[in-house]
Amino acid sequence: MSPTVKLLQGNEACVEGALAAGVKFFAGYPITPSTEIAELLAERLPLVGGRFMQMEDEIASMAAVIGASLTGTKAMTATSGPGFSLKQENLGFAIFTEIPCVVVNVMRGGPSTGLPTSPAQGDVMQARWGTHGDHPVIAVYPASVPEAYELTIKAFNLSEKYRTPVIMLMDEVVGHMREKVELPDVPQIPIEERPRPTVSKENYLPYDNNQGDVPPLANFGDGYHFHVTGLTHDQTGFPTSAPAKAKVLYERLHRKIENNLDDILMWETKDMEDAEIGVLAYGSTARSAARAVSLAREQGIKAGLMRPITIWPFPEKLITQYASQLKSLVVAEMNLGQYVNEVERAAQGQVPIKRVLQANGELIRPDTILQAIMEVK
Amino acid sequence: MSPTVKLLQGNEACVEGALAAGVKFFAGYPITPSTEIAELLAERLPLVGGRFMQMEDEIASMAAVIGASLTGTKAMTATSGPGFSLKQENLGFAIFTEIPCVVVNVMRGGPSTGLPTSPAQGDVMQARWGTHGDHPVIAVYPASVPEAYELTIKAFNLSEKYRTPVIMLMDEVVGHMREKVELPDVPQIPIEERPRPTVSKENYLPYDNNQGDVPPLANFGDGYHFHVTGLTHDQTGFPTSAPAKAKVLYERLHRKIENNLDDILMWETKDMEDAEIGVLAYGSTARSAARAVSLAREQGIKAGLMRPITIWPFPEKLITQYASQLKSLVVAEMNLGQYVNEVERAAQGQVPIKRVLQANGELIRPDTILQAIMEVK
Amino acid sequence: MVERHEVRLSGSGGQGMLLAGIILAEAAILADKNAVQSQSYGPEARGGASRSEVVISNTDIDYPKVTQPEIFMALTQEAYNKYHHDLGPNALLVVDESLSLTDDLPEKSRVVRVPIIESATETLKRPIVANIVALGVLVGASSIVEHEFIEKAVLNRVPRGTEELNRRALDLGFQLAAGAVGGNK
Amino acid sequence: MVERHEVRLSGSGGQGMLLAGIILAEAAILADKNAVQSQSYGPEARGGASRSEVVISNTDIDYPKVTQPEIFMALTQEAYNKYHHDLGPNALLVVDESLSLTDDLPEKSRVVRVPIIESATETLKRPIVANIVALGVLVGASSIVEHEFIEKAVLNRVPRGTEELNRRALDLGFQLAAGAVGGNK
Amino acid sequence: MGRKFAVAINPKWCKKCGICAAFCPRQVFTHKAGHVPEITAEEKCIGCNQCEQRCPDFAVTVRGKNDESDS
Amino acid sequence: MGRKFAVAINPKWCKKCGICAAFCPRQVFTHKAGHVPEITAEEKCIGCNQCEQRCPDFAVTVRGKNDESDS
Amino acid sequence: MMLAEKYLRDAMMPHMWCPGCGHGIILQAVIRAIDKAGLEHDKTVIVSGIGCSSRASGYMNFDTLHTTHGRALPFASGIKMANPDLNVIVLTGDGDALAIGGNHFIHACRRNIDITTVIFNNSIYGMTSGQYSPMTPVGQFATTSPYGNIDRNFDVCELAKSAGATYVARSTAYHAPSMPDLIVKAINNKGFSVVEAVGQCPTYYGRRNKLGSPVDMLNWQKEHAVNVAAAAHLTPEQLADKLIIGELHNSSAPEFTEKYDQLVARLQGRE
Amino acid sequence: MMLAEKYLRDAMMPHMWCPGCGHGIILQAVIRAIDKAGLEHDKTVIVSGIGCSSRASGYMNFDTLHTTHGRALPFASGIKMANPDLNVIVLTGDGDALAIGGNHFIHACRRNIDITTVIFNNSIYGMTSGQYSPMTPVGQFATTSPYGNIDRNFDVCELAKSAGATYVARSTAYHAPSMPDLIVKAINNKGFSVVEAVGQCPTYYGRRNKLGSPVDMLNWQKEHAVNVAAAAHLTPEQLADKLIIGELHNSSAPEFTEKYDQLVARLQGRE
Ligand SMILES: Cc1ncc(C[n+]2csc(CCOP(=O)(O)OP(=O)(O)O)c2C)c(N)n1
Ligand SMILES: Cc1ncc(C[n+]2csc(CCOP(=O)(O)OP(=O)(O)O)c2C)c(N)n1
Ligand code: SF4
Ligand code: SF4
Ligand code: SF4
Ligand code: SF4
Ligand code: SF4
Ligand code: SF4
Ligand SMILES: [Mg+2]
Ligand SMILES: [Mg+2]
Repeated sequence: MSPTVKLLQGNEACVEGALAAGVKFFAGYPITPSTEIAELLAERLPLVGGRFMQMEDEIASMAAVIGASLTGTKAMTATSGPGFSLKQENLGFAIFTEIPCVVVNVMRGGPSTGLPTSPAQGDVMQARWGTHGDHPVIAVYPASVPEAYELTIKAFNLSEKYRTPVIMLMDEVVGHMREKVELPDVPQIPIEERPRPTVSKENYLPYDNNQGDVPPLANFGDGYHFHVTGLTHDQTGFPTSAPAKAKVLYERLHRKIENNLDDILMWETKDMEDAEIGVLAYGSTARSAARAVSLAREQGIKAGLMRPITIWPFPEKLITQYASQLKSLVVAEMNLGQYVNEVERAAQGQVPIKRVLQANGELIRPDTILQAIMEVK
Repeated sequence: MSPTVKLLQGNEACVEGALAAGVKFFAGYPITPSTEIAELLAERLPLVGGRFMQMEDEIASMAAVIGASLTGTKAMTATSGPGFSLKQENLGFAIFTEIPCVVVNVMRGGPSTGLPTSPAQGDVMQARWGTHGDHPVIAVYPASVPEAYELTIKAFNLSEKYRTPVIMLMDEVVGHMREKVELPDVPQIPIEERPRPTVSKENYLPYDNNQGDVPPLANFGDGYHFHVTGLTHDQTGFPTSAPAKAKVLYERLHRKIENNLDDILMWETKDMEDAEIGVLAYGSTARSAARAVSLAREQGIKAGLMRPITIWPFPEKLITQYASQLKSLVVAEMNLGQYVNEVERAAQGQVPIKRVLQANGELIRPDTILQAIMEVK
Repeated sequence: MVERHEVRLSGSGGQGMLLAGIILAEAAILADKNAVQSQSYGPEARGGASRSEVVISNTDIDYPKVTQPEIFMALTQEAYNKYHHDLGPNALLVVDESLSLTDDLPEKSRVVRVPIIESATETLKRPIVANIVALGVLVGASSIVEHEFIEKAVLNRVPRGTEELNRRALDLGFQLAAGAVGGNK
Repeated sequence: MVERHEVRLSGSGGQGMLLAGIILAEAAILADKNAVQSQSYGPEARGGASRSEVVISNTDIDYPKVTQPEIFMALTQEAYNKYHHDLGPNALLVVDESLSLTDDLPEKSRVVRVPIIESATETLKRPIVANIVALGVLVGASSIVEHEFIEKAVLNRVPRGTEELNRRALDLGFQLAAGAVGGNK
Repeated sequence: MGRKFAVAINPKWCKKCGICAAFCPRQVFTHKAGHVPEITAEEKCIGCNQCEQRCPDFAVTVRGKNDESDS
Repeated sequence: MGRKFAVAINPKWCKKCGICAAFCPRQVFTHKAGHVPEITAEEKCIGCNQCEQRCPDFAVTVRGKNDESDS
Repeated sequence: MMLAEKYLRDAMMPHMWCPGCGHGIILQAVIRAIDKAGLEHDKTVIVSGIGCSSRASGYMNFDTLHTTHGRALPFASGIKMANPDLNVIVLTGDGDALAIGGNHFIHACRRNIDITTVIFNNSIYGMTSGQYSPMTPVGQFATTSPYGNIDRNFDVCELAKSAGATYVARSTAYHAPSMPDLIVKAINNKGFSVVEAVGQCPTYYGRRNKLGSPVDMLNWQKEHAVNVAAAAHLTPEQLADKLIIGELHNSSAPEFTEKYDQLVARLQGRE
Repeated sequence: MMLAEKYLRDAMMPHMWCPGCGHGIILQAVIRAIDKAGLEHDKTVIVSGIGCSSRASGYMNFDTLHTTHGRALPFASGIKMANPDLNVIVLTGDGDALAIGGNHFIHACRRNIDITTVIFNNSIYGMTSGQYSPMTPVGQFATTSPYGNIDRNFDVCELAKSAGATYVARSTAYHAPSMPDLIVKAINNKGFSVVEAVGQCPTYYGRRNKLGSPVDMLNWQKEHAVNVAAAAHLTPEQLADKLIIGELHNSSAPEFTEKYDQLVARLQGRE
């Protein structure tokens, strides 16, 4: 085996991606099926001069990651459903204060303790709406082990570039399965760094509106003496409750994502050129869907696959682009109906939507999706 | 003033409603703008032989409420955004284990600490999707102080009847404003109790599928010796990871809500009979909308108000019923776009949707909504 | 016809404006009207100026906030400065005589500027009831509710044993209002 | 043409089935194929029977799970009982000779029933390498990957100093496979 | 009193850890790794109950032989 | 040495709590409830700094009169 | 075990714990203690969190509640507060009680609410396959301390005492024969009681740290345990690697639900 | 205050605290201590949670982080761990540190991570208008203890010590003149240090409990404080309603980030 080709678990590939992106800090609390990420980073980080911290819980882990990032360190955490629920408050803090970091959620069956070792896609809406208050979110979702590697790098990049936490959702299938990954010695994806101040220390404003929608972020310890608060703040970083100033902040936070959709959104399609039946799926389910599409094509049915990779912000364009062309759109997910609602919204009644929903701890099988295709063909 | 007419805050009315519904246990952790609920119950509960517990945090509060409910006691907690985020994991536990209780979230500006004393409607999607995993949810939302009283009673009723936590969202406007409330000596809404077992103790199954979609719930301490777990369980209450059994549970949980929409859903309309322009709003925003509708009518515009009272499950019917009749549907909410997405989905492209969104810590003014009506008229 | 009245009461943190607003709203309810009272919370409410607002109407009240007060009361200069900007036309201003007014008041506003605090301190020897004196002035000058209802509302709310003092404070307010030359501006 | 092979390896918790699956997948990769390995987690994986599954293909693998294994290996009766139900047609079964088979096997399945555990224990005096012996049998009987790749994969994974032992274990497996009368059922 | 004891192992629950055998002061059990211990010297049992109390699997029972109430 | 001290209150920050006055060992301040204390006996000040250190509002400053470095 | 029929759920047995796991031994001690203490079966509620140890509740034929990770105590507090007639016993792990659950632990101690907590301390997160816990000694290996643990551990008994627990004891799985008596005293204490039951996780902790078989691990407990009375005569150096077992703290203070009852009585009498 | 110019953010002053609030006094002591200890200005980070006290960070002209309620310590731990060259000081309230934040507190103690924590203890949740806190003594009134508090309070110094903090001290706002020295020692301690600074909330705690003016409350502190040296000669009865002030615990143990540094050095050297 060439030194750069390895058989890795999705969780392991995520670690390799994080290291390639330059992660130097991990804080976490063990939880199945994400634990391998913590375990492997406990081993690897000190070797590269990074630091691993096992915290007392997930709340503390998220907090420590934000603190670490404020020193200019690339930082991440990993968890699963119950821990993801606990991280929500501090995740909102990071979004609101615009601190880059990566949060991995390897999904298992929920709610509550649920099915700890089984795959699910039940936290997809939570990734968007889990924390209180208005906020935008970036979330990416790999469907394979090599993609887990790449997307982890991209997650760090997006996080740095847009000064925002980026969520990487995986499902247990992707997190735990082993697959061939090519690990280049030098990552082929250019590594991004957060914008850093160019003004003098006296003139530095951590939320400066005049520096574009993503204001530069100084490091704690570099002499800028700036303030970071989870209260609504103005461009100085200090709290304000003036409606006009609040509005400026909220709108910029949304704008920095919404105005950059072309850069942020990733998706993949297969056989969509002439498709009459679209199958939309993400993560491991998309692999079943891909199989189902192939099987359908074998039977002469013009099916095609639409796979969002960036799942939030929602890729409206992916839907609107094909909605009118399709006779029917099958949405398959390992839950009882989450992402499909967004698809339905975006489709605006232009195409009937068929739901293939399953929440029983098993990856949806290709034949289940094929059957749905047959029903709507 | 007749003894039963009082000027009360929304938070106070909520307490009166809870007491009328028979609440005997409250556990909470102070947070603005919900604190009055805790404070008043600290005073009132011991007077009626109930118990008040101030916990170390919101996680513990939610836990204690579930524990108390398992003894057969009507129990509730109250919080605001940051605390609501923290309660999510245990809220999911209560949903999954089907333990009745009422969770009040008096919304303030978020995310994070945000605008602690200003109104917002930013947790509306979180109420639906805040906890990980698949789960249904019931959430109600009053627009006035008298309604806060009534809906608290109804929230307890729904909770008992369907063995599920019920969320009552309020916004700071409703929570803090004082308004006239009539408090009958005996509540006029019949008080419901959870279904209790009728079978022998030996034959009792806490999640018995053969007892309808809402299986009876015994009290801890009554000799039934049953098990409650947040792991996926079968009808015995013991954990299972068998896909077939998991499916049974997940589907019943959804079914018990979805099959009873007629009983669960509440909404109010005003001037909708001949309306060409619908204005959909909930909570205090609906009061601004009502004013805007009146002002529009004064100008001869056929506007009408659609106000969801049960906001989750989503009242699709309210939308579909009017979608075709309307020229335009204005959705107003104190956030940057949450509920409007669901409205858009339900409308299926049948009616153009105009968004009146505002997240700056101020109640949307009637003229802002009126202006939107004028734009689409 | 819908009659909707918007009232704003303001003063310093400790002056009991919140209670005054509540009493006014309760008086309206006693008079079989509807009323919504709201107030400022948060950092704004800690120390410094504070305000309490009441909407009174003979029908249901939809929008519950005060946007253009037609009655504005201010007991301190700070409160006046902070909260007088959005008065409605024909506004009635009830202010302590210690205040100096600005010249940005709406056309045709009516000002009742009387020694509220001094009366409470000197005449009643109890500065703490300045808010009730002020209520008396406000109701006396505006007739927004009848005398009997505001009196009943005051007596319902005040601590037992202080009824007489508060009745006197209210009456004093009515007298001040009656005596005031409520000149149009 | 797409050639997709589904393999399931099962045994008791401590028998190293997970490692065997990984080695098999790595051998496939060395042979320039694609491979996906997955395994059972959770209570199922603690004690009792455990399984490791590998999909091997000469093109991209979409659906990553094994649904109808065409090669099934079982080292314990419990594992056999638990995991033999969904075998594909023409399945190859590689089982330890201590097992008794049931009669619900698919038509035309081929059974290689050899003394895997005994050979490891008696011949090699190291029961711990039973999984490598078993791999040898499996690859020998199925030719799913070439000998050189499985050998290289084994040597890449095993602890330093145990290469020789493991090479012998693998060879022993090949011998057992060669000697077995892999009769159709 | 010359009381005698009946020592029993529930093979369905026993996980073969050997703890009962290791700490029995009278070598009542014979344990071969990977097997349910055998009760090979019941007559030596003094009823100290250590085997039962240390069995992680609730698999050991020690009863007085004339103890009818529990049988 | 006969050192003298300059005591000053920043009226923009002072919240009129009277703490500085209450604990001054030399009655340097005169405090009327609701007012910024007045410095009425600066000459008695011994520079103990208690007023400054107990002022919750960072409003009191005590300096040695010949202390140029800080002025 | 004869009490098994009465107190275990036959259908759930054999339990999921690995061969030689200390949790089963400790659970047996708990059951013996419940029986000895004569707790009314129907009025006894068992609450646990999440972890191998916390699976104990599912095996016990009582009203049982298997909560979320770390939260057993506040669930239990709600039960006890809503119905003070119930005997509430919390079974928890070192991770469950002291990592994620540490705050609830010290607050339950502080309130002195009448709950008995048995901590199944195996010095590791067993359920998630062997990460170090806040009870893993420095230097030990775990999947997240591959180079030896540098994170110091709590002395949970000291912590409980200083936080306000009124009964605190420690025992080990090896000392199973005497453990029930300590638990009985914990149950009888009107207030918050803690019993730290040191056990073994042969699968993860034992294997990683080369501690041998379950029998070896029990022998380690035997050799390192010193009774509290004996410990009084030893120097700190002599006690350095020792586990002090026995009753470590026993005091009395008003119990939380009783105080609340008194409040209710006072208020209702006053009316 | 002359150090104000150097260390306070002029634009944020006057601060939001009520007249006579102890928080300002304690903040001044913190600033004096930072100056006395000679901490490098640019290398010092202030972290706080949420509460009146936690607003302190916003007034201080350093890199400052105002986090979520109760979580200052894990945020601070991330900062310290990611960049051990920084001096990290946490300013927190009795509620922030010990109610919602209690778990992070004991774990930071346990790890002995080099952070100095000053707890502004006013025995109440001030920010939310006066509910009792885990530091409110029994019998006291608060909005959520309208009949007198029955929930016992922590002795946070005892708790910190038993959880592993290596430096623990207590002072009061009245003792502002000597408080900076204790904080300097806390800062200089290489490990986790706790200073409990007892202050006053005249607005809620004082008013509800009829404790008089801020001056009266400071006098209460003066009268109830006993120096640790003097306390050694008093009986428990004599100490019953007393606050023991001064340095209560000072020990040494390996510091967390140093140990991690050593680990990194060892591993990188080995390669
Ligand atoms: C919120 C949350 N975080 C993490 C987990 C994963 N988890 C389950 S059990 C456990 C640790 C259990 O350790 P302990 O309490 O010591 O029990 P043991 O398994 O060792 O008996 C963890 C981290 C979880 N279930 N929920
Ligand atoms: C998660 C969460 N819960 C509750 C609150 C509300 N809250 C803000 S500050 C505070 C208590 C502060 O008390 P303390 O730390 O003692 O500070 P003080 O105001 O007394 O100085 C509470 C409960 C919050 N902001 N976030
Ligand atoms: S102690 Fe119990 S489980 Fe272990 S060998 Fe003996 S009987 Fe079997
Ligand atoms: S009771 Fe005692 S002597 Fe008898 S078998 Fe058990 S351990 Fe041995
Ligand atoms: S102590 Fe400070 S704030 Fe108080 S009166 Fe004196 S100068 Fe003013
Ligand atoms: S320095 Fe001392 S003596 Fe001088 S004014 Fe201040 S407190 Fe009084
Ligand atoms: S993993 Fe460890 S703690 Fe869990 S059951 Fe196995 S031996 Fe016991
Ligand atoms: S409320 Fe209390 S703690 Fe908060 S600033 Fe005012 S006096 Fe200080
Ligand atoms: Mg453990
Ligand atoms: Mg406080």
